[in-house]
Amino acid sequence: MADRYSGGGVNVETTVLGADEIILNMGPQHPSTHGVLRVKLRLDGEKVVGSECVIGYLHRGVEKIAEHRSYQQFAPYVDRMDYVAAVSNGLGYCEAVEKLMQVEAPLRARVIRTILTELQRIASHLFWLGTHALDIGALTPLFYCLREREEILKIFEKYCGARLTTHAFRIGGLQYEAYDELEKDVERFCKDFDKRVDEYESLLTENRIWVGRTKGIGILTAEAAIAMGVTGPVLRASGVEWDIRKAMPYAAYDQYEFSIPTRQNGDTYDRYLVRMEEMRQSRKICLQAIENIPAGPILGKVGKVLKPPPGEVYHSIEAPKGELGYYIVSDGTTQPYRVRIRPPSLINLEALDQMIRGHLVADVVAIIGTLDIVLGEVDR
Amino acid sequence: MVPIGHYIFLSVAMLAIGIVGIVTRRNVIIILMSVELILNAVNINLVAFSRLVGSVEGQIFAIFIITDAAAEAAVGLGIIIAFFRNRETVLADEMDILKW
Amino acid sequence: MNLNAIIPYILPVLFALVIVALLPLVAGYIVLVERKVMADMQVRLGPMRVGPHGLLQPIADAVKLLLKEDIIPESADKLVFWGAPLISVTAAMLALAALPIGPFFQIADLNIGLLYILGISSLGIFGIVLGGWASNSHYSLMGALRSAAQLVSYETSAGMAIVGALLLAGTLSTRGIVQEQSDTGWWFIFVAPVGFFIYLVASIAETNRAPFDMPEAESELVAGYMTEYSGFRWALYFLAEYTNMVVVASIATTLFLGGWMRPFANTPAFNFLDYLPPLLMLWVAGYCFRRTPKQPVQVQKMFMAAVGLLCIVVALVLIMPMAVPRDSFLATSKPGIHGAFWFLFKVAAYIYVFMWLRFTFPRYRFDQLMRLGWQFLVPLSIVNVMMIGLALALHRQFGWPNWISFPLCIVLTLIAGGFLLATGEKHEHPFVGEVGEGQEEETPVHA
Amino acid sequence: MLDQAVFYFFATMAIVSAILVVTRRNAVQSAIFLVTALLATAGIFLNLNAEFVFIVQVILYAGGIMVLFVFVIMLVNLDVALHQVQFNRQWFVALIISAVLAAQVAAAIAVSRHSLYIMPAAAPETLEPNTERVAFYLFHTYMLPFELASILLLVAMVGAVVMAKKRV
Repeated sequence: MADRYSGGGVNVETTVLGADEIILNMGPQHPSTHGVLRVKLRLDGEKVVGSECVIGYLHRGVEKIAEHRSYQQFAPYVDRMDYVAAVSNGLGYCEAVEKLMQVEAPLRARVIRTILTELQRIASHLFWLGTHALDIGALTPLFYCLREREEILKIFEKYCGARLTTHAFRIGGLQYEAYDELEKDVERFCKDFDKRVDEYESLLTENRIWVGRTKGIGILTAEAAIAMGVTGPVLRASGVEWDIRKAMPYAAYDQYEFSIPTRQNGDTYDRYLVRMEEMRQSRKICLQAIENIPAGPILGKVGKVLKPPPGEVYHSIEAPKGELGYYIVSDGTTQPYRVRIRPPSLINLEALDQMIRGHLVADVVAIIGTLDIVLGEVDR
Repeated sequence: MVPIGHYIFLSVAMLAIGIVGIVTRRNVIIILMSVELILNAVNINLVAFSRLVGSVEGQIFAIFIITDAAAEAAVGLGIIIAFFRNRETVLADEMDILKW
Repeated sequence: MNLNAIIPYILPVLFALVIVALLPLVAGYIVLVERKVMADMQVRLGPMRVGPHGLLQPIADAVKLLLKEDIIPESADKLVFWGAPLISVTAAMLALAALPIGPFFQIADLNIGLLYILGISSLGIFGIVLGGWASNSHYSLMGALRSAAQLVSYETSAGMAIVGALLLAGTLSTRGIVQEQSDTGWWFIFVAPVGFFIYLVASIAETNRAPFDMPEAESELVAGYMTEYSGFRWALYFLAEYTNMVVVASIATTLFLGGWMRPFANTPAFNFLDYLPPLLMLWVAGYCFRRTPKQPVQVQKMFMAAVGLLCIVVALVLIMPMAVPRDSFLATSKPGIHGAFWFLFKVAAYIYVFMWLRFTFPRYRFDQLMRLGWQFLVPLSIVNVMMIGLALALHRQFGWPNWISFPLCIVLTLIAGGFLLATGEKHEHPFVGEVGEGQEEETPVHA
Repeated sequence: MLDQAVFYFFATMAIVSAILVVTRRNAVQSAIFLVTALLATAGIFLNLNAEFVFIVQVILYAGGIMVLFVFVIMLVNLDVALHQVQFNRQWFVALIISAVLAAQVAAAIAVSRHSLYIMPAAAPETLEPNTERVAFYLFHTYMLPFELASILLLVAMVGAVVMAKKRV
């Protein structure tokens, strides 16, 4: 017992367990901890009475690496954080550096950035939906979701040659001009996509088992969510209408019409519905954006060697999983003095313990799934 | 049919084993299992004689005994769980005070 | 010992050998079919590499499993760990002894045939429980405990559903049950649809299949009771699981779907249905031949053609009794051959429903599973038994015609079911209250 | 001939398993051997043309009660219990009881040896059809005990639930 649970800084030997209590080690190798998350569960029968997350199995020292790379060199590294939504990561980083250098990307670049980021949001949500459904035991939606995600990845591939870790943007604008059929591809994807979302909903939303497994599970009240700094769909499902795209518009979001879906109960079912609705809204943004992509340059006035003035900046965007913030300190050299990244998954994961108390083991996987964490981002 | 004496011998042997189990074991669950052995020994006798006499009434009683064993096991195991929850032991000789 | 004393034992022993020898193969191909069905529902192709259309995949899998390193965890109870899969497999295979695959193919027609199948297959749970316990792992243990609770609970409702059908049949002999359905001309699924529904749900739960696959829920318990097993022992568990599927499907077929009977067996107008089995096999053969030139490798082409030829042979066997003169020996074998076909066909259809449900529904949570079992299925199955009894009493004692008493009682059962469903929903409170309680206690892991 | 071989096979199995039940240190292994003992007994029942009791033994005893036993053994954590002394020092008492029992049986057999070994068994047909006969006696002659047994089971069920519930 002792060596099985040692490590992670907790001495379980001194733990006083009741007669019915066991400690279950979930992860880091477990089918539904979405990577290498490790949760130590203290169970009474199957009911969770306590938990502790052990993270860091995927730590690569991204923030430290930044201190030894030039600003441009570091850009590809951020793609490796939330590898399910690499485009959003890149957008956040590029905009943060632009803010630091007080330049702005041209409008054309910003519109294309918006389109790709929203496509990435859809892709990320699709992947979340598939794996979340798989956690709850529905095997089939995963493949339907991957089918649509594939379309998006193909668009990325056509645009920049990469599918997963795209490194699509460049500080000051775009690296590549949009390819000729970008609008057509996006439009074709968006045309079908509405029906596809309805199809997923027909599989799950009204399903008795799905509702039974998700309704009332992992409730997070608005106060608790705000207190813990939870952001993104998880926060919005608790009834807080907070979306950085609206609150502090970046890229070209201020030009488009879209709404922020919110729900009141803050349970797993509501988080599911919020994300479904967000996919529809993202599609709406994409359709609006491709209607009128302004002509013009794609790269603003930035030199080959970036030397931002000394100072610090915090810039955050609404990544698919929540607020993704970059805090960059510059000392005037070509390399950042310090980069601190605020990954949404890490902060959202903090709510896990509160959400799973009193639930069963089966709900634990449902709640981990509903938080939509990516361990690359949590551990950085 | 094998002579009835052999059935009786088998039954007695099982009874004796069951009694030895009850008397010598400390684990309450195994003691309960030994009780099941004894009940089973009775069943052998009943069914063997039912065959000898040519009437199914012995089998009826065997069925009643199985019912009884089910009830006994349910209640007995319930007590063991309750006891284990409070005292964290399943040893019979530690169950020596009538309260806790 | 003279020869006459042995002869009655020869045929059953032969059947038993055939079944034991073929079963692993059959189970392997059920797995293949399952993967193909799953792939079809999930817009992909499934196994395609080993053999044409993946037809040799089961054999490749079997070889892989046999050659795998056999790992026994250090802290496991070696003896129990070693024996537990054997218990599962043995129980599942013993249950096959009383199954009537057609009027002639049966190892033993026991007086208590159906109860025998039920009883023996209920022993398979020991393999799961002991295997889970012996692995000395928390996941395995939880899987084993879940399994024990689940199987015992759902056996209750499955048993009650079977009692309903037994009331109609008036016998426990599997052959007698089919005979009764043959005599009345009504499959029991039409007389007792609610009983069939209960048995369908309970049998899914009993075979640990999704959406009731709690004991091995891969996203929660990794693999449940099988977590620590690998290689051949793991394959044995799999064999037991798929054999159990065949067993429950056979019980359902025998009890509710008319066993080996052709649809509309007593109506001469439907005699053309006798030509359906050979035509079906010919169609499969035609498909194989059409696909043959498209196979990439020469060997695969030959294999595909061989499969097509096999189907043609089966079609010939099926059509032979009808082609030869009426009183020849071959003609008398028609009920046996066609019976076997229809029986296996129905079993396959039932298993297909299992797969269909598995790939459509999310998984129940354990407490929901228990609530469904005890608060809905068990009461409903009791009502079902009572209503069938009532219908029989009305028919036999008071002389009501069949077509009044049975529909009336089915409607009454359905009303009771709706009532149970309505009250169940009212009581189904979410976990909200207990969350608050848990938060107040604040017991961290390292207290 | 076959009849006798079957009986001696199952009898040996039953006795050996029964001995293992009371001698194994590990309660789970005891339970396994109790299951084999019960199944062997079931085989003897089948050999005695008592089909219904056979199936009741298999379904209820081996499939039901023993699952309950195994379930409880797994619930009460055995890691600790396994290292404790499994036998108390009452071998002497056990020996005396067994000896007395043996003496009694020996006496009984000595007195009635004749009838025990020569007495002819009734024709097996008198027990056929077994299930129907059992049902007749159960629901006709022994109706009242049957209902009483059902009440006993109900009471036991309630008792077990109350006892095993978490906070009484």
